Amino acid sequence: MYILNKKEYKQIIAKWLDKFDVFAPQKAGEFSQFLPVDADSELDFTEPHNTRYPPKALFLPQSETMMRYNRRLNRSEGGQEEIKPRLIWGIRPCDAKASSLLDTVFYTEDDGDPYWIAKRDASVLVGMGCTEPCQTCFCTTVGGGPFNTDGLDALVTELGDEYYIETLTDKGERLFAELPIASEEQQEQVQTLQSKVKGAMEPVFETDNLKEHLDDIFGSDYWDTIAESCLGCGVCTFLCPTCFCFDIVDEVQRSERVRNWDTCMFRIYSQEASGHNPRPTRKERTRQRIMHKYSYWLDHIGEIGCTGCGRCVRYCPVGLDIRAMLNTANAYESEGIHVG
Amino acid sequence: MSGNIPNPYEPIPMRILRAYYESNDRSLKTFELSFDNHKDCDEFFSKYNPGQFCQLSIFGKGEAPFGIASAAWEGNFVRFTVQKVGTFTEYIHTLQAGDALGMRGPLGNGFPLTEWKRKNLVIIGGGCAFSTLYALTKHIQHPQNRPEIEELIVIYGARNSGLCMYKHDIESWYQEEDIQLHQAIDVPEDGWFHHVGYVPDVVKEVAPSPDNAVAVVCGPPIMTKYTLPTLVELGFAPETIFTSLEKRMKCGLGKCGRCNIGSKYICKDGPVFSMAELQELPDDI
Amino acid sequence: MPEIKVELKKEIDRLLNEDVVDVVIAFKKADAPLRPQPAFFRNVDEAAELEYNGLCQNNLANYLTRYPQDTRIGIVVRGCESRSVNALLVEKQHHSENLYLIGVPCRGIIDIKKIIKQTGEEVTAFAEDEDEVTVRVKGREVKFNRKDILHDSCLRCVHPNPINTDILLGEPLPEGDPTVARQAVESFASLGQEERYAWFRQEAERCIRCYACREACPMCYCTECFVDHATPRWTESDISPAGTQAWHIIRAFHQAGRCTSCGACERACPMDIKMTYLTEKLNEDMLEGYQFEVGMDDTTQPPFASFDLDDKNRFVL
Amino acid sequence: METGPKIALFQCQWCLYSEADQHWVDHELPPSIHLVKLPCTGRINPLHILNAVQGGADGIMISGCQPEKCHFIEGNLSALRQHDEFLNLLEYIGYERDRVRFTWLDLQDRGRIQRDLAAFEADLSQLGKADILVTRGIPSMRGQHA
Repeated sequence: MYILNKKEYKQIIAKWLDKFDVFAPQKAGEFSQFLPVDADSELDFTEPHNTRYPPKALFLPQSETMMRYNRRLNRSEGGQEEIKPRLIWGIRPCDAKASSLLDTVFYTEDDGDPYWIAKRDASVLVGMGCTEPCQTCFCTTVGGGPFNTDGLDALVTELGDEYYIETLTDKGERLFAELPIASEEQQEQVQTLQSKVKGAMEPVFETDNLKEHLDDIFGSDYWDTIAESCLGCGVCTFLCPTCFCFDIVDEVQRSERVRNWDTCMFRIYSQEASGHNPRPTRKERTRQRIMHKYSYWLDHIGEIGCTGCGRCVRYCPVGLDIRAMLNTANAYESEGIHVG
Repeated sequence: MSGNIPNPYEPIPMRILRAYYESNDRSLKTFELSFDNHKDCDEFFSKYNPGQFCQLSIFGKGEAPFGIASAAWEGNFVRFTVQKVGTFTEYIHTLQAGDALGMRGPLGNGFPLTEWKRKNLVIIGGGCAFSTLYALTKHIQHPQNRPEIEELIVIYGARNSGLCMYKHDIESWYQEEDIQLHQAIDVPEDGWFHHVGYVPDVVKEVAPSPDNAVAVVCGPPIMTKYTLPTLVELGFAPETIFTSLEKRMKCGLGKCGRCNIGSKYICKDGPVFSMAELQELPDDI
Repeated sequence: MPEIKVELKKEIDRLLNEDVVDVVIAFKKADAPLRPQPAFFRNVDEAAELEYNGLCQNNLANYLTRYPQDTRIGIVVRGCESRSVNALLVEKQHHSENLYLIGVPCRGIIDIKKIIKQTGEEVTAFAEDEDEVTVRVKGREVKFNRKDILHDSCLRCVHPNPINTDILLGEPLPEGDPTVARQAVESFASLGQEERYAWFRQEAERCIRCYACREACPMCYCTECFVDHATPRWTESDISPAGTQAWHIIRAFHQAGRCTSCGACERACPMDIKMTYLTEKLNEDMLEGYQFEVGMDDTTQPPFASFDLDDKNRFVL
Repeated sequence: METGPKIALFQCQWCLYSEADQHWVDHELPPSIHLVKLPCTGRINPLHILNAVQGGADGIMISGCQPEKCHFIEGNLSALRQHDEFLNLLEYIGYERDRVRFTWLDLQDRGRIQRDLAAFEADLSQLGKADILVTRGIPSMRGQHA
């Protein structure tokens, strides 16, 4: 456990710059997002909540060139980019947890995703605990917390004028080993602070039988009602830190095979060449999004595929709130139609 | 370490060895692809199991999944039969022997052959989806593999005789003793001496015994939909009926999320599922 | 404003009770704070959830095209929404006899982003009267002058009163000043060529291609959008500058003679991208070149749907 | 390697009445001019123009029949308003309008396409290389760093 004076964090980041590409939240226009840091970057931790654009893009960029190709020969020319070691400073616990959830998809043994793995292996994640969670945050409800350490190499907790740093892995330890060690008093202060913040976050929906319940109401009218005002845009899924669907497209103008984020909320996502669409309306698509996060993820790894970051709630253009949707689902009287 | 990981998105360089039309109306074309590199070839066949599929890849056009229609013992090539349905397949149809293309695979689970050991096997196929079943039959026909399966019944239906695939080879199966072949077309035709009618009806007519038997069904969705209940009527348990699903896919590795149904990814956990497994899945197909 | 809500409720109840319509499209209380949500009332019980205030930021005409043409729809419309409905009727997207427009003169939509910019996200309560808006943030009250937090497109609004309605609730408001809208376009056009491009590029570059602007727009009802075409693909599909710029240019251009300047696209954008400066320009040109204003009635075809032999004298070099 | 300005030529297949002109366009165009042959200028979608601009064309020439003499009676007229407005919009966001030129050809305009192209080339050389909206290339840095 180390202590860093807030005023000195710039010096320590400057020191890392020759070894790492450092990424940290900075203001880009009106809102903050993860951008590369140089010596004069002004970091932005003023907002208590997350960056608007999810840091999953650090590992799974929204658009990524997979390979260049020679069209005439119909052969790949490779072109996977070299990744310099990366230090990601100030990632919130929900987003860090999301990247460890996504590891179960991309960092697999026999058919791992080389693009994801290269970036993950090169990265050190220093998290910033949330001392002031938003009213749209619900990490504690879905098994995380404002000081959750999943996926992190070190966790920073703000303690007055100082940063209290808890190193969690060797990678993290190496970063901070030169700093002064926190006193016992400070350790206690942090523990009190953390449990106070955590305690103040009430669960916002019941998760105990949620999966079973959602499976039960799969064929019910519930989905009609919640999807009625949905626009079918990609805001919730693109900004979601755990949504990982992508599309592979050949950009013929530049002879590159590119992968782009994609979303189950778009009609063309599941449109088949034959014209058949298994999810023809917004109802099925909304259902897929919610079922995937709150049911299918549980089948796969036993954890909910949502980290409670609250972005989908904050930025939905029609004010749909997944917490309310799930509360409605829990209250929805299943008519015993279990389809499938 | 990242440089050393094999990139599953990188297509294997392949070349067309032979290409020929399979049906009279030229809507089906078969391609036999050979490997540019020996290493890829060895690796492919060390993993291949009938029922699996590959992503054929043409730079500038994209990728699309196709079931493998050849057995490993047939030679160092991979066979696909492509039906012309969209822009991608239309382009593939223009390719000829010697043309280069990419392939990723084998992908998916394939048929659970070890599970079927010492059982009677009923193969039921319709249309161009018969391709993977052809691979399965070819695989079993090899003298080394034949003892693994007891009785072998093949029921194959097409819309008309002109659409029957792998004609010459399949016709020769009538001569073989250890294979019971039933071919069918939808409407009567001059010179057709086999079954006439839809596949579910032919299955009813043939009435294979469910004792110590498993059935595999591959065909257009409408055929599968009616054949499965027919088999159940005949006494097959849902655990002994298998089918292969199709869905829009991109990565073929269970990562891009597109072919997700319930907790399964068709490309990785499938495409072969037992009917019992399908009943567990939500109605999202 | 509560009076108007009472009147609205009364009218909606009447429509549902007397079976004048099958469904009423309106707003209901929010799930998320500050976000009233589009709602679809099929009976009086459901209509109890009705909400109507300055925060209702979506264009309800957007939902019209989701229903079969024989559905009898009641729809709450403000100035811009009524014009969107008219524009949709021009394009034969519904039968006008199956529509019942409940008009409400509009004082402008409050831009939540402008509030949040000053207060942070933690707004817990909201109240408004004619000129003033009060919000509660972390236990303290913050007051705003309504004008300061109206959405940009509402500041430029010319027609706050709905047009072609079946019933108009509340008192009509004075029309807006058309020169204000023109000024916005003119001031952008007066910038240097490179500045204009720099601005456009900067805005387009933030785009994440979630297509919230498209989905929020009542006029974007195509089943297959041009960006979804796979063969031939005329635009890059990723977030490369070429892709996002093409999206913003062509999206705007497809709105020429169809956009009612409601600003729903901008309000829906999660990345705060400005878009109305493009459509505003097109609207100005339509007005100037063809004396056409979108949605002023439900029959006049937009300029691009027709042509005139005089055109050749106008454009041909 | 210095070459002349790159031009995308959208040509209506009916607009060149003279066989010699059509032969020249079909077979003897200089390599800096890329030909896109169309059934009618009314077929041109703003997307096609934008695609050429983004792909690095320094200039775009659209050659069509005189309005009223359109092979399809009124094909080009019906698209005229759109083309004009599209250029207004491009100009509004900073594109140089002079980089797009229409040439409406008539029966007596034998050989004019060559002259017009030459004149356009000369004007484009004055304007220099196109820069605005020419954006083909690797995705912006945004994709890299959130």
